[in-house]
Amino acid sequence: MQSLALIAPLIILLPSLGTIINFFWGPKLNERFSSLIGITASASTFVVWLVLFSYLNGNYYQPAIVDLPILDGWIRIPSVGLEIPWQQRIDTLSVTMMGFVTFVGTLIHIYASGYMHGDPRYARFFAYLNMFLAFMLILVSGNNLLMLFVGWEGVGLCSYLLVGFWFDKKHGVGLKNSNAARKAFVANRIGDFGMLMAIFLAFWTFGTLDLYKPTEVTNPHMMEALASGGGHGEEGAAPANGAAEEGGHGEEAPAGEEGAGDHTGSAAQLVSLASDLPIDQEGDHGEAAAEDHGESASEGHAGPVIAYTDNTHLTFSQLGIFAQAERLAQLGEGETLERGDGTTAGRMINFGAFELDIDTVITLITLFMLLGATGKSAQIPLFVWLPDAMAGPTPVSALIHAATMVTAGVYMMVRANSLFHLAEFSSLVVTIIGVLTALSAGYVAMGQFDIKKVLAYSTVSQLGFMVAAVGVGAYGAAMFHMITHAFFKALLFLGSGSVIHGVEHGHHHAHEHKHDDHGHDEHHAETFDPQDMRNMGGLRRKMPITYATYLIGTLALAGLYPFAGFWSKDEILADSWVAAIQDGKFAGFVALGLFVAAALTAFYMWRQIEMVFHGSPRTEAAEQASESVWSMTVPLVILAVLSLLGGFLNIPSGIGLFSFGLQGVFGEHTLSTWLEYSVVHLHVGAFQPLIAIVSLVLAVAAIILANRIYGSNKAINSEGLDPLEANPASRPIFALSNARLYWDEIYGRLFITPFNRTAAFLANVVDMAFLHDYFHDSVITKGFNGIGRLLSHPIDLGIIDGAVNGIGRLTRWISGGLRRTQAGYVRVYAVALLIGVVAVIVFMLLPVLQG
Amino acid sequence: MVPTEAYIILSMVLFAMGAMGVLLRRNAIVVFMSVELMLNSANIALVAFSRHWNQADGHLFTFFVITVAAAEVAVGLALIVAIFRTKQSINIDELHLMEG
Amino acid sequence: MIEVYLFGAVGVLLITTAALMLLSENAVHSALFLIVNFIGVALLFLMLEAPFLALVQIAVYAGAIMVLFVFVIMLLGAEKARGGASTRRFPWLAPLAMGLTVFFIIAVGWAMTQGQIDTLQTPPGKGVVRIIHAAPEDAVGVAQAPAADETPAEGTNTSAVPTRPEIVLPPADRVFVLSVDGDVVSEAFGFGDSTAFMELEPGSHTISLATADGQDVLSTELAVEPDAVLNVVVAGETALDIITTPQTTDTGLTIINAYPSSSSLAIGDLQNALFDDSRVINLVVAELGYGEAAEGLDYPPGFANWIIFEAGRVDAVQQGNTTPILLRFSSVAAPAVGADAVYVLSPDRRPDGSLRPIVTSLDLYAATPFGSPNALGERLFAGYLLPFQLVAMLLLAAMVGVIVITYRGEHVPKPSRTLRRKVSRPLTSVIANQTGAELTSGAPQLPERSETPAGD
Amino acid sequence: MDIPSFADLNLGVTLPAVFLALGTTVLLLIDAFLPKERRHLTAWFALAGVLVSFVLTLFNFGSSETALAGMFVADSFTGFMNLVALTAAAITILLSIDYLKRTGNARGEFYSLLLLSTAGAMFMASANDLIVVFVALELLSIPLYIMAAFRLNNAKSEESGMKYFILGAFSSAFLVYGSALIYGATGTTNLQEILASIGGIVEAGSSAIFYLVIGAALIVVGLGFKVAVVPFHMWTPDVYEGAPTPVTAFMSVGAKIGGFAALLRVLVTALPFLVAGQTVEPVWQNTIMIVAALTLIVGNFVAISQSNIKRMLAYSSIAHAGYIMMAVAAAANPFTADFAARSALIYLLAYTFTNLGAFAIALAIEKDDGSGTDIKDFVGLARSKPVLAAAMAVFMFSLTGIPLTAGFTGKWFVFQATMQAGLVPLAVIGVLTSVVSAFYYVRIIVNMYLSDGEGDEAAGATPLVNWAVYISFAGTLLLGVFPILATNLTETVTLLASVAP
Repeated sequence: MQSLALIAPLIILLPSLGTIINFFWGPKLNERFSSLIGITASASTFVVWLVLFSYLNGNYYQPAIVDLPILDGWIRIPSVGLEIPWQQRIDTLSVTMMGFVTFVGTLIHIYASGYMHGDPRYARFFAYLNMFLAFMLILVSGNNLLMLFVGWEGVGLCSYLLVGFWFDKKHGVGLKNSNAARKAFVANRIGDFGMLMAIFLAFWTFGTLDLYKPTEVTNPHMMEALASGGGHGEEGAAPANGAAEEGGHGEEAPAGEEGAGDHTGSAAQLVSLASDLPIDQEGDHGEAAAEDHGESASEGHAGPVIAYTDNTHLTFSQLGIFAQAERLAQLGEGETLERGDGTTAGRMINFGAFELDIDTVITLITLFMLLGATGKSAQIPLFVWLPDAMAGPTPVSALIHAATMVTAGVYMMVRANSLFHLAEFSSLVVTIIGVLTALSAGYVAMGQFDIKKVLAYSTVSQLGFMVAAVGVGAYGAAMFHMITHAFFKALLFLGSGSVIHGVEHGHHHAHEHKHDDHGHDEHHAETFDPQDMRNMGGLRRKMPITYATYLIGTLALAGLYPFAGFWSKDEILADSWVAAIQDGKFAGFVALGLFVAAALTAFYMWRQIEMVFHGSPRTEAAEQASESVWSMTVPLVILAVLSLLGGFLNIPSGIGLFSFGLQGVFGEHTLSTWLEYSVVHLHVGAFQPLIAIVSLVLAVAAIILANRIYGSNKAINSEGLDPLEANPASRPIFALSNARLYWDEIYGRLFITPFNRTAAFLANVVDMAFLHDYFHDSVITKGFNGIGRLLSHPIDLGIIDGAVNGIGRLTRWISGGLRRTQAGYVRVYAVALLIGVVAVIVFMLLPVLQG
Repeated sequence: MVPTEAYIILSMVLFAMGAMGVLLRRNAIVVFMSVELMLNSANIALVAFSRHWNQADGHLFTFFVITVAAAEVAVGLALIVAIFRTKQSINIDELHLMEG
Repeated sequence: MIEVYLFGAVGVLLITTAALMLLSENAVHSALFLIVNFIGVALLFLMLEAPFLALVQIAVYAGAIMVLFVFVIMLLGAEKARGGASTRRFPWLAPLAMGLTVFFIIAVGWAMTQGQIDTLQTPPGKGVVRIIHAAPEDAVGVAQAPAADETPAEGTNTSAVPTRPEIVLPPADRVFVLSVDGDVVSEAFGFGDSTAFMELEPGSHTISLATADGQDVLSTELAVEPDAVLNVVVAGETALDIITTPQTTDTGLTIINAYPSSSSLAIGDLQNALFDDSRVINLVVAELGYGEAAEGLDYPPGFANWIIFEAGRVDAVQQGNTTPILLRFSSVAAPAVGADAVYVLSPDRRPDGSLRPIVTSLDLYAATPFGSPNALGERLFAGYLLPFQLVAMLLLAAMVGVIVITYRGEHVPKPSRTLRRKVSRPLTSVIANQTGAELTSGAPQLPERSETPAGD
Repeated sequence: MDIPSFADLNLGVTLPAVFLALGTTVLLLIDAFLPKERRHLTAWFALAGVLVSFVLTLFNFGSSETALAGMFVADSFTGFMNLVALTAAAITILLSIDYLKRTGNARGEFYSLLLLSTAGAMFMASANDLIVVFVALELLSIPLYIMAAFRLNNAKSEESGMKYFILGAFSSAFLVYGSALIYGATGTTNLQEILASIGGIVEAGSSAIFYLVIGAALIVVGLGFKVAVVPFHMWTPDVYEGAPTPVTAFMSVGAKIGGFAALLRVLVTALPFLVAGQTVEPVWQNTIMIVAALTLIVGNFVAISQSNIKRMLAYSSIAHAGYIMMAVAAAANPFTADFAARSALIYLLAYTFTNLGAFAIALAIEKDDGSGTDIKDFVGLARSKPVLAAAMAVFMFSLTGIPLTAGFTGKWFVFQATMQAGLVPLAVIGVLTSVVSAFYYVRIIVNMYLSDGEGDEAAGATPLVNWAVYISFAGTLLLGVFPILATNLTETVTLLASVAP
């Protein structure tokens, strides 16, 4: 059974293979073959996932760590103790992530095979999608921060390539696309800086990057439960008896019990489960452990026997970063720990010039991680790239920018829950950022007309929910929401893609152009935007399947009972409530702001339904729109089913009638219990009827309100204005939302102007002291003029494309100033050299003189 | 007996004068001469130190410096000749086709 | 004191000429001032005991390099820097450069005067030792029988040798393996050989001689003082013995007396009077006791005609008494002045069993005089082989480079300030292209020029 | 003094470098005596020489011996540097053959000069004596001066040679003077002996420390010029722009190999205990840190505003010198010295592959008359030459430091070493500036992939150039995916002598 986990490397290898085939031979293959390869690669990862899933179920959810056989260590310098192996971690958390990545990924591959039909770079698209899958799976399955980072960068790269996929569109659209791609890349690089710093700090502090070492017990609490209870969870709710979420779970349970019976008393077996280096070698270590602990491993015990239920037998350096951090944080003043190699570790971490307390270090690490997460998961202040990234093809938006990649930041924080648990301050910051993001993005979504922009801001907002959940310690709720969100947001994006496709089709039709080149040819599109909701309306009858599924997605996102969103959003709110009321955490109170965000969600989603599907068609294109092909609608239907049922994965306890008795089928807290094996500080909360009712009422009220405003064919008035915009009372509110809170402009004022001033100052100093005569004219005169112009039109110059490009411009500006020192004259260079000589001599002499 | 420091300070003054020549003169040939002056002053220091330590290493270093200087001069003068043929000038301030 | 004045004068000369070189508008003047400067540097080298470098300085720098400079200046007609106001581009550069260099001088000069150079002492100097084999085969070989008797006496005689194995060695084995502190210095150390000066840490060292098959012949402790320079002579009347003599100078003729006799020896020079009985004797060494060395002798080169006799009996010898004379020694090539030579007087056994001194002249690698071509040459080809070869490669590169850079291709372009593009098409087709007229028809076609330039 | 016997010289371990240097003379003769129509074979002989030397290096790898009277060290450091230098030379030869032909500069002397320069870099890496450092530096530089001016009748090329030469001679005068001062303070030019006597000087509190410190400063200047760190970097862009592109490619790598090898040898082997007063680390650490920080900032920022690819890569090479300088700063700490040296080596290898690859592509789109080196010329390359464009994109990602490319491996180790040495602010600057570097590297990719326009037909992309690209590409990816290949090679590298003060 354990050898099942050995196929884990395949989950990365298969999509890589797909990438290579499609990348190098793709242009020679036809569409059908390219898509077949892409879909096969993707679907096979899902099959691998099924195997891994059944492996976990058959092994009491004990994590496996899988070495890549051909890679003997990845980065290894024994002399300095640098050892970063290429290891995949198969535990409940990573398998959960892999599950929806591969599943949603496969559906989107299928969808894309229809959507991208006719694109000249069809094969390239599938190559990129497969590459994305490979990197995403590296990200979630890596057992060390560096692998996580490799995946992290890799998915960023794929995102960059895919956002700019249509760089060659005409009429400036291509340029916009490539600018969006660049913005995404650069914003992510800023986040990556945070990640890198976090990694370096972690390595410095702990001397390793492994999340958990192979011999280590992840969650002592669950191990004890396993050892004593013999069941699959401490609740004894026997989730093993429940029906499988994705299949396989049910038939697993008997196998598990059988296995337990077989191996009664065999400690070696279970130790090797928790510690298998390559799993199939249960050789010496396991047997030795069996001898040592054979007696304590109670004879004749009915349940499975665990030799070690905690990590006390391990020395400090045999632990991964999380367990090390916990041990260090428990130390008192002046206490030290044996590292196991003769040295000791204390609370104070030495950074060369200064020392920091371990608490400070953990806070720093988590804050840097947060910076990384704000980049990848599009949180304030780095979220600006995500809405622009909608320039990419719709499957990309669905897969990368809604379901998977953007959740990487949340995943990383959940993975690091031990650290966030220790860092109260960081958690508070996380909550604040999450709530602010959820609120502001929800508000902005209200005023958008682009169908995908609405969804994009909605994604940002929902990610804010998840981040806030991490902040209040509701890791399980965050993961739960991530899964359900992946289902319904992918559904909504694919649905919007279907709508765009349909409208565009209709547009072609209306203009009596040839139907066969309906791909993405833009030659008559300069005045018509198929993504603008003002151009739609009344699509309900034209595209019935799309409508039905879209409606389900909307209700799920709005959090209506019994759709998936209700359960997951409710759990976040309930956990915040508990954190606020029971634990008295300030973060919990902050998180209550999410109620407002939830109401906003329902509002803008219903507005979208009204604008797109209800009422009567407002353009000819909408009139002529038609339903999409089956390869696009089938994934919609599958996702719609999941959006409907996904919430039952984690039915809370104490729910009573609400569940229709479904907990008999799905079990209670199935997901949380399952995740608890790898998320140490997971919090399993009970149902809060009050919260559920309040949020439900808010959502329904918001929908009713939206219906009042936009319903009955009032979605867009005759002047093409939003009703809110037309009404003078609400116009400022709408305008603010429509202008995206002036976020990009604020960035401009906050960063660009001061930076420009600094740059000007630098330029002047350099100029006066160094090359006065030569570039007096070019810098002083032109420079001041330029600054003057910049200051008088702050928004005009650097900021059109938002903060990121603005910073880019600023750097270019500094760079231009510095570059002028390069006058082209040898003697000037020689003087610079001599200045350098004198400076170096003085610098080197200083310590001698001081001494 | 003149102390070694005296030689070193003399050599350093000459070295600085050579450096000044590189910075101030526009005639490429004179710039080269200034570089030669700098190398020579280093030679003085080397020989002085060599006497101080009463061993020949410094002398040998000097020997190599002289040889290297000869090689450099040959290449440098060839460059000057080549540039003169192209530009009709050996003013190093006129070498600024490239900048920025 | 004179040296200080001289230094002052040369220093002023150097700085003045350097300044004048910098200030001359005319490049030829600059070059001439630089030549004077280089000659001044050569003078400094002479003062610093580097005569060879002084010559090299004049020959290579003043002679070759500067001639090259002047030649190029005259060739290009570039004695004055061209260009008027347009090139006076950086008025700020002169004061800045001046300031920087002055700062440089002050900072570095100050720092250096902080460091008294006299404090730059070497860690306690190593002793320098050379070992000389001056025991003729005969002297040792016959001694087998008496050696047995003298064994007890020897302990008192030479305290440096506590015990000495009595070994009868066939003549062929008188070539020993010499080792110091267990490290083999010479595999074949025979009569008349000597080692180079070896640096040894101050303290006690073991010098041992062994036969080729590893039998120990002699093993003795040697105390080395810091900075001492020692000659260690292996000699002996009956068995091998060690005589150490200090040495202070390292040039000239050194004579070491390793002849065991009760009286001191004297050496006289008969000059050319080979068969002359007048016996006008110039004393080379008046008195030299056993184990002593006379060093730094300034003996005129050429023919040496020496007698060695008991010290204090010059008069007797001059009067024709031959009894005190122990040895007459003639040599065609006496050591040259300044060169290094060591003569060792060691015991030799006559066929009748009595002893007489013989003179062993040693072909020595002594520490060559500081700064001499010898000294440099030796080091250059031994320790400095790598940089020497690298410099050779460097000169090769420079030579190739000069050829490459000054090569102009097959055509000489018209001198111009702007880049010109080569016209690769015949003019007619260019015109045809620009005017649209069909010029080429009927006109004789120019042959296409080959595009490949020469040299590949 | 004894004339050493042949065996004493221990020539066996010097073979890789000596073979190359001697092979050059043979190559000159071959070139002179080959019939004119066979002259193109010279390049292949040169390549063969490089390969033989490469094999010899591999045979000698891992030895740890001195040769030639203690002036030459053959250890893993030397071996690794040799491999890097020879790789650079081989790729440069591949780039040069067609380039020189199509620009009308095909002369056999070029390859001799190239090999001499490579040999210079190799000798610098194995130098164990200040004299050898100086002479080998000149052997590295003088051929470079000449090659920079190699284009016939081209004012830009001549100008670049001239600028390089004047400043190079100027800076090597500083190097000589610095060596003289160190000789004055210690009485020796041998690195180990300098180390041995420094202990005494520092312990005695002797004021000879002033000589040492100023000498060390001047040596840093001289070598810093070679590797182009701020403020000794000003020559770089002009010279890179004017020189023929293969020469620029070699210059950007070869000079750095030699310079950093010597810098590490001198600072870490000879002067690791050059401390004064209350300082614990050697007095050069702070200076190197500041230089590294300035280099990172200036190099990365100024690169943004460049429009010529060669100038852009010039500033990028300045920036990368800054990253390696970080490792040098980290080597000041005796505990991390060896790791830092290894990280510098790995960085150099990564940089060599990546940068040569980038230059190869710049060369491929350059026109015969030297134009076509603008960044705008990359527009649409993805359509006209998809393979080249993909390779260029990987090179740019590698220069930025994206994982799974060599550049990331190098950066990772360097940052790691810097952090371990406790230079946290420097590491932060390093990471931040590498974020900035994304701006200008990504611009190339944007131009190639995401901009409208006709692609360049890349006339220079001959099969040989393509091979150079493939080799660099393979190196970049291999080193990125399997860093262990490089770490294994550097496993035994150690610069720090076991002598402590």
